[in-house]
Amino acid sequence: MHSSGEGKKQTKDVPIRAFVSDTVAIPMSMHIGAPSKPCVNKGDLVKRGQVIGEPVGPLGLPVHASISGEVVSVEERLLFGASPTMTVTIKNDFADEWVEGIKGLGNVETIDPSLVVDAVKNAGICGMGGAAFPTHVKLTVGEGKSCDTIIINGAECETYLTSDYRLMVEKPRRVVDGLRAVMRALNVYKGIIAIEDNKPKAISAMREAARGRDGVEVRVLRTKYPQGGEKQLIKALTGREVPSGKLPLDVHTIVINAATSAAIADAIIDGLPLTERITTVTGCVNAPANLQVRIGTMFEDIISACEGYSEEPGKIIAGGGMTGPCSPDDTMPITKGGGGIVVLGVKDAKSAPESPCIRCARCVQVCPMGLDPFKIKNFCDKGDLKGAQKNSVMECIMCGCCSYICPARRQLTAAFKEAKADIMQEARRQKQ
Amino acid sequence: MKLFVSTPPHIRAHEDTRSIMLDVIIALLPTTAAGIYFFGYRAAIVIAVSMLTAVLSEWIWQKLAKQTVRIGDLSALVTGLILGLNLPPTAPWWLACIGSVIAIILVKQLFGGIGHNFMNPAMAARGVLIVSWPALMTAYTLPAVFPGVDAVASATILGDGGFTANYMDMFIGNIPGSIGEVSKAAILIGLVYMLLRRVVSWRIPVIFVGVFALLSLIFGNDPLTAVLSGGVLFGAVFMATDYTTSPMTRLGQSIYAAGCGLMVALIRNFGVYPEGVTFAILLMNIVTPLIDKYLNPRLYGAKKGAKKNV
Amino acid sequence: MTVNVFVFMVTCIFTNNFIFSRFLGCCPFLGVSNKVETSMGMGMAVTFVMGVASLFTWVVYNWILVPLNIQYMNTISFILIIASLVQFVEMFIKKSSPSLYKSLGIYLPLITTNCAVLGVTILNMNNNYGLLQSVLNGVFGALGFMLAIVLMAGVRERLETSNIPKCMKGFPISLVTAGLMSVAFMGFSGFGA
Amino acid sequence: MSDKKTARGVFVNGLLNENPTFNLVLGTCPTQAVTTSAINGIGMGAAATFVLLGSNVVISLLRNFIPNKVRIPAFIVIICAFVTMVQLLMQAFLPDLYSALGMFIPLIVVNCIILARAEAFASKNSVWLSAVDGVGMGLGFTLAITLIGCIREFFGNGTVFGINVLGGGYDPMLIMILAPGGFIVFGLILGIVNAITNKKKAKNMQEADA
Repeated sequence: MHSSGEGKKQTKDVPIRAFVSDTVAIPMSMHIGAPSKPCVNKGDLVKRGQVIGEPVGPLGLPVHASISGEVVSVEERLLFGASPTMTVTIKNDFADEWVEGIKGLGNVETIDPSLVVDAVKNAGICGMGGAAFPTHVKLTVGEGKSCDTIIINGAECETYLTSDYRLMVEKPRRVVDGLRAVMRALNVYKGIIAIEDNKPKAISAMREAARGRDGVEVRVLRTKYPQGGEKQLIKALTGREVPSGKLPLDVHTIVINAATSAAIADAIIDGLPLTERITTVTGCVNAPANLQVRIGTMFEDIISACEGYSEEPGKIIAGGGMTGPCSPDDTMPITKGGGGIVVLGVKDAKSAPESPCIRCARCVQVCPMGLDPFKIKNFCDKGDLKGAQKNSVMECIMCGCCSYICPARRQLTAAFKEAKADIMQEARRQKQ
Repeated sequence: MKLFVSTPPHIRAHEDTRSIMLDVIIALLPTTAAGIYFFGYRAAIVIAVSMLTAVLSEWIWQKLAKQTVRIGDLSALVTGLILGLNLPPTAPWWLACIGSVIAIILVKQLFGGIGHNFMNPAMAARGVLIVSWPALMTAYTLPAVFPGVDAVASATILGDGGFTANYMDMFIGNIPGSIGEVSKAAILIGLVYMLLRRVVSWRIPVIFVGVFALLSLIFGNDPLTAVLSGGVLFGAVFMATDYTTSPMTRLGQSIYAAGCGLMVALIRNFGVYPEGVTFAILLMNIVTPLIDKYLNPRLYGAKKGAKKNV
Repeated sequence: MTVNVFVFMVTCIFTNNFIFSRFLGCCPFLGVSNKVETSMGMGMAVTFVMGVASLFTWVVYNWILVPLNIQYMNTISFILIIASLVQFVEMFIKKSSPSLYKSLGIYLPLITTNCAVLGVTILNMNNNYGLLQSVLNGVFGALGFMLAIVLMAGVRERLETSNIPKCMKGFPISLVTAGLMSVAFMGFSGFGA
Repeated sequence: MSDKKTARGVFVNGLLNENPTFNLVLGTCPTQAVTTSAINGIGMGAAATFVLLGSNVVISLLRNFIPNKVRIPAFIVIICAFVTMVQLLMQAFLPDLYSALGMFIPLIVVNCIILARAEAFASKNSVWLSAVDGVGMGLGFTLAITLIGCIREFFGNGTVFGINVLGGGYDPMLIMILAPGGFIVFGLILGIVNAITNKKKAKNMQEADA
């Protein structure tokens, strides 16, 4: 599979620049888990970093204002085809004033380790690689479990995206600091920063930053999508395989995205909540860029900051080309997990019709999970969910490799996604 | 603004069915050219008739069955070309016609068309022709350019005709045989092209020929002569590698290829047919579903020795 | 001796395959070849019955029918032997190994009318095979049957997801499949000769 | 089907509607094994028809006397008696045909058509109807295998009933009279028969709708 380097050329060497928009729309549901409860009202004046959504439930996270200004609305909005989500819209006063009480804990090597997890939670940090799983939950090692390795995922194998790469090149110390904080918090002595071998600049920058830091090691991986998949990364670095239905912690590892690690460092050292992130804007835009934007910035504002569309847009992808969901229009806000916006022209946006499988075996050979995608697809086409399940469709990680490689243009990943959803719904129904 | 919305991935590899088939055709060009060079215009006619009939059969069938016409994927053209190259240059035109109709209608379309046939169409058709008209299918003439020999002898190196040739002639293709199988040099050029384009992997051709050469040695034949004579190389490069009828996993492909090599060696040494490549590949084609059923790729995270559900 | 047995085995299993060259046992071959697992079960049951039937019919034919000069009673005596044998085997397996019965039991009644079984006993008689050769012929012939039916089942499982024309579904496509497989088996012509 | 069976209905049923070969797909072994020529087809068909007629009549006569439990062995014994009769008769009067059909004559015993008719029809119906059913089924079988025999002989040998119809220039397609030809021709004919029946069914449905 050679898609790993695809589409990165445009933005690979574009330095990060900051962009702040007139308004932001901050959804209450940017992480996996129950949506947060809005705690501001229309007309309130908020400052940057102020909590505007309170955590709900065990996987809950607080949401912070990413700019200072006036709340213009608190209402439900449609996000990426899912059910409507409460969203707080703030008009920027450009004072960019931080809320009171922001205070760092100090040097990551000397702070009290027991404060780290709470600080991460209060900063509203979730996985910024796209999965958006609340990070403090990941860092909570449950009864009877243990962790011996923390992995920082700097593989960024997803096509088009260069935001993690730029971060590692420009702010490598922050990434290492975040890792050290987590290692100290969990009393782990081994930390690996994993980078694909097509990113030499990031490798040398990270090596430089990691020099002299206890137990931190930079490891170079072969460039191969989906190298940055959690399970693939663990296998490549430790030789361990996460058993079916288990978590990385069951093989004593925790995987954290590079951007998340930097956000952890910000939260510990400076006490800053998660209010901005780096996102790659590329494809059919006039000035492809890596922008540091506030959470909740609209796609249309971001695209105008990149000098607009270079041609009639056919598809806007929130994330990379292999796994990112499609945006129905350009009025979506950037979320905590939004590493990129990829605009495809009309020609590239159209999908070719499916033709019959010629059994070329490419899908079998690229599947990182060792599935028989062509066989599962046959079951899906017949509507035979049991057959699909027997052939381990639930193990599919939705990396998209099979669909990418298929010469018959079969929609394998899409069929598996649907099958997985149907199977889970059926399981829930039977439970009740 | 009207945007397309679809499930990821949003990008696709460049290869599609048509481009793969086109690559196979390009890889077959040296062989085709060599065949026509050595056997003259009659070879060209045989190939043309068989390609034309193959495409026409597919078109007519799909029209009559009210299916999407898929001759544009070039698979029928490939089948016709391979079948034509598998016929002797003296084959009458009707033999090529019947072969192509059998390949496309009986072996491919009756089973649901491209990707659904369990046997390689060109191979199965050749098998039917060999069984039906053994004399016509083995009426090999010497190449037109063969120096100093009357071009009527009907013997191959495999047959009982006492014909001998040196390695160089066998490698270049200056020997009697089926149109496409004589020039080993041209076949190897095609293989290199397909390997560079990643259309096929080295696994099936190399293991096929390797196992066959080894067994030839064990049976007391000269392995080099054995490999350079008959259709072993052509079969290993262009027919055993057929996607649809070979196993999906790497281990499965290795077993399949070794089986092919074994069967060719057995048939050449113990069977009534002088050449066993066709039957060897057909036999392994029918084993392929079982190989695919029992040799699954190893599931990530599966326990050692745990059997995957089949 | 061993070489002879080996050659005989190759001939029985491949060259003169019961299905692909002798047309014996076509009904179960077409009827019970949907799944590889059931085909294997059927194949094993047939192998057992054909071996034992070859033994018994040889004994009855050569020690009873021939001395009494009533050879014309062969068909009726053979079919009775096979029927009672199958009945006996069924009862025996049911008692001794319920698990085996569970996997093979359903095929046993079908074997009585499997013409491969009666066929092999008649072949043994027509060819004047000795006792050992008869039993080997039965066992190897049945193994050939098993090979054919298992291969067929593999292909048919694959055809399940194929887009076969409506009028060809079921028996017609199975027969064409068998025909093409038998073309491949022509490659064994001359083996063991 | 109406409850009251007429002799005519039963006969036509066996010959066409429930043709043992094309519709019920029974007795596939001899259908493929002996159909290398048309004359073999007729011979095999005649032998099977004789056995069918005889066994149907006798079984129907005895249907109230045979205990249910041992009915299958009893049927087999009755069928076997008729097969042995055919065997001896053919050996005496048609030795050439007998040797051409070889072991498939004794194998009529296990031909599923005959046992199936005994079980499904003769053991439940009157002697007269059973006889008609036997003849109908037998002729249906004969018709089918003779047809297959004609086709295979035509392509594989250039002749029909031994008469050369294609002239000397024809290079016969040998595979047709070898094993693969048996399977493939039978399969294709079944496919064609299915296509015709499907069309008829669709037409009937349309008419029923209208």
